[in-house]
Amino acid sequence: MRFTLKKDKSGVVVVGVEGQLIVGNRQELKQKVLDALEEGSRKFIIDFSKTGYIDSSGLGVLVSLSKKIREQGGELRLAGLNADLQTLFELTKLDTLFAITRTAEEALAAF
Amino acid sequence: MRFTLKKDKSGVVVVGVEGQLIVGNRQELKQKVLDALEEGSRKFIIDFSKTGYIDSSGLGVLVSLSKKIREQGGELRLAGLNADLQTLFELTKLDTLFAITRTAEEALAAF
Amino acid sequence: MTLRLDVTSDSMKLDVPSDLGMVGDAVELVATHLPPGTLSPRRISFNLRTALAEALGNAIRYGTGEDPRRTVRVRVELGSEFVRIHVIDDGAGFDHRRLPDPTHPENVAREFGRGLFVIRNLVDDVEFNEKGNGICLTLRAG
Amino acid sequence: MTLRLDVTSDSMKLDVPSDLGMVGDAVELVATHLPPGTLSPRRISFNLRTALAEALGNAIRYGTGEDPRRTVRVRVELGSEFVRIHVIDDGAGFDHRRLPDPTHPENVAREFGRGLFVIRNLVDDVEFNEKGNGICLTLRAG
Ligand SMILES: Nc1ncnc2c1ncn2[C@@H]1O[C@H](COP(=O)(O)OP(=O)(O)O)[C@@H](O)[C@H]1O
Ligand SMILES: Nc1ncnc2c1ncn2[C@@H]1O[C@H](COP(=O)(O)OP(=O)(O)O)[C@@H](O)[C@H]1O
Repeated sequence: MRFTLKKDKSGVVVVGVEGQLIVGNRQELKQKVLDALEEGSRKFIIDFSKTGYIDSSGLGVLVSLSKKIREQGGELRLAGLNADLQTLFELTKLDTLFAITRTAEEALAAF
Repeated sequence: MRFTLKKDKSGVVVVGVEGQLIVGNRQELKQKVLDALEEGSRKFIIDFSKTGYIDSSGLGVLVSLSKKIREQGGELRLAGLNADLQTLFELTKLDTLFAITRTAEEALAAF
Repeated sequence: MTLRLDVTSDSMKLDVPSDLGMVGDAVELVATHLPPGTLSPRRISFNLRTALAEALGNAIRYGTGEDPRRTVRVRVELGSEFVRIHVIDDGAGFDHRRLPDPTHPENVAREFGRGLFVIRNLVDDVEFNEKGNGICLTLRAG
Repeated sequence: MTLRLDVTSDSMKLDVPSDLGMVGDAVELVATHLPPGTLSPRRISFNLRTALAEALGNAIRYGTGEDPRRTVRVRVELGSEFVRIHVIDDGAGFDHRRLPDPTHPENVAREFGRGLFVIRNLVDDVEFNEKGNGICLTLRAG
């Protein structure tokens, strides 16, 4: 399990989630993203293409981050969900809350 | 793990080996075949089409049974070896010792 | 702290200290050592992992208050037609019948309250013991 | 007598009473609970099973004389690139360098003497401890 943050030349922060986003590591993700927000970043993409699974705590942290980023006038986009993760967002209706694109590249292009 | 013995109408005994033929169960196979030999059967086919693996004790029991059956003027044929089991017989050169056919039906037809 | 999974031909058993940092490793240990054949690799790697992480997270947070001296017990029954996972804590339990629907428009934007809903959607059957401190997840073969 | 496999993220451990009737179940327990990904299902179900049955059979017959009060230890190291199985008995050991070739024409029709030859052909590496009462089988990923 590992989180990678990369700032694109246009200033978009792309966060990679390797392994899982769950109750045991969500605080780490939250802190990393909030730090970047603090430092002035406003556009975020979380890329789940290397993510095995996400539990409800992980989903909760995404909801909370999205809110905090929006409060600062920024935006959070999600990308790279596999079929199972996409279904998870749909059944929790979280697909209505987030801008979800197929790949991180598409999310970048759309900003 | 289970051994099944069936006597064909032409008097050939077909022995099925389900699971594995190893140090822990080879005596059971040996006894069953020797009992049939005692009772007058002379033609035997051991069918390995449902066998997962055979260890060297299992191979040894086949060598010993083949010898005992031949001493009584009978014959033992082997059938149903998958690719891995066939390789095992080849590398131990036991393929030179036994009449091996692809299926039990072919072995029956050849008697 | 090393997690140890105790395996027999028809069961697996694991005691997890009440520490949220253990959830990932505990889930991994159970998921990677399930016998092949009953559940598809995809259902092991997604449905089972997610549901077990939820159940363990709840047992650790609510059942045992993240007190690493306390233990959450995971017991797995391995059938040829099913895998059944019991997650049992020694807490006060709760009433699983009185939970708000997290997909209700009022609740969708909430941070919490999706755990049991997610579990119910990922496994074939969910049962609780009477006290409410033990949950049993059944995944049927396939 | 129930066999219990003790599993951590990088190891498996099993004590087997010196009873030839236990070999099949012990092999099954190890083989079905290996993590997926390192060895192909085919190599697990044939090469590993056969080689482990050989090693266990020898440790029980020659190492511990089929005395069920004595125990043969199986220790498995789980690497991402290999699976390494140690089978250790508390017997006198033997000199593995002085074994006749079972494929020599004089030996082909013998009942015994194929075990270590078979092991060597099914796994990638075989090592013995100094005393000769511990064998280590390595299967590399694939
Ligand atoms: N093992 C448990 N012991 C006590 N209470 C629990 C347990 N599991 C769940 N609960 C209660 O059920 C509620 C709903 O849980 P859940 O659906 O997983 O959502 P969340 O954990 O996000 O609140 C929790 O807030 C908690 O009050
Ligand atoms: N764990 C062991 N302890 C003592 N002697 C052993 C052990 N393993 C093998 N041997 C010796 O090595 C010989 C060859 O073993 P093997 O190649 O497996 O063939 P087989 O078991 O058919 O004789 C055995 O006969 C035995 O003398």
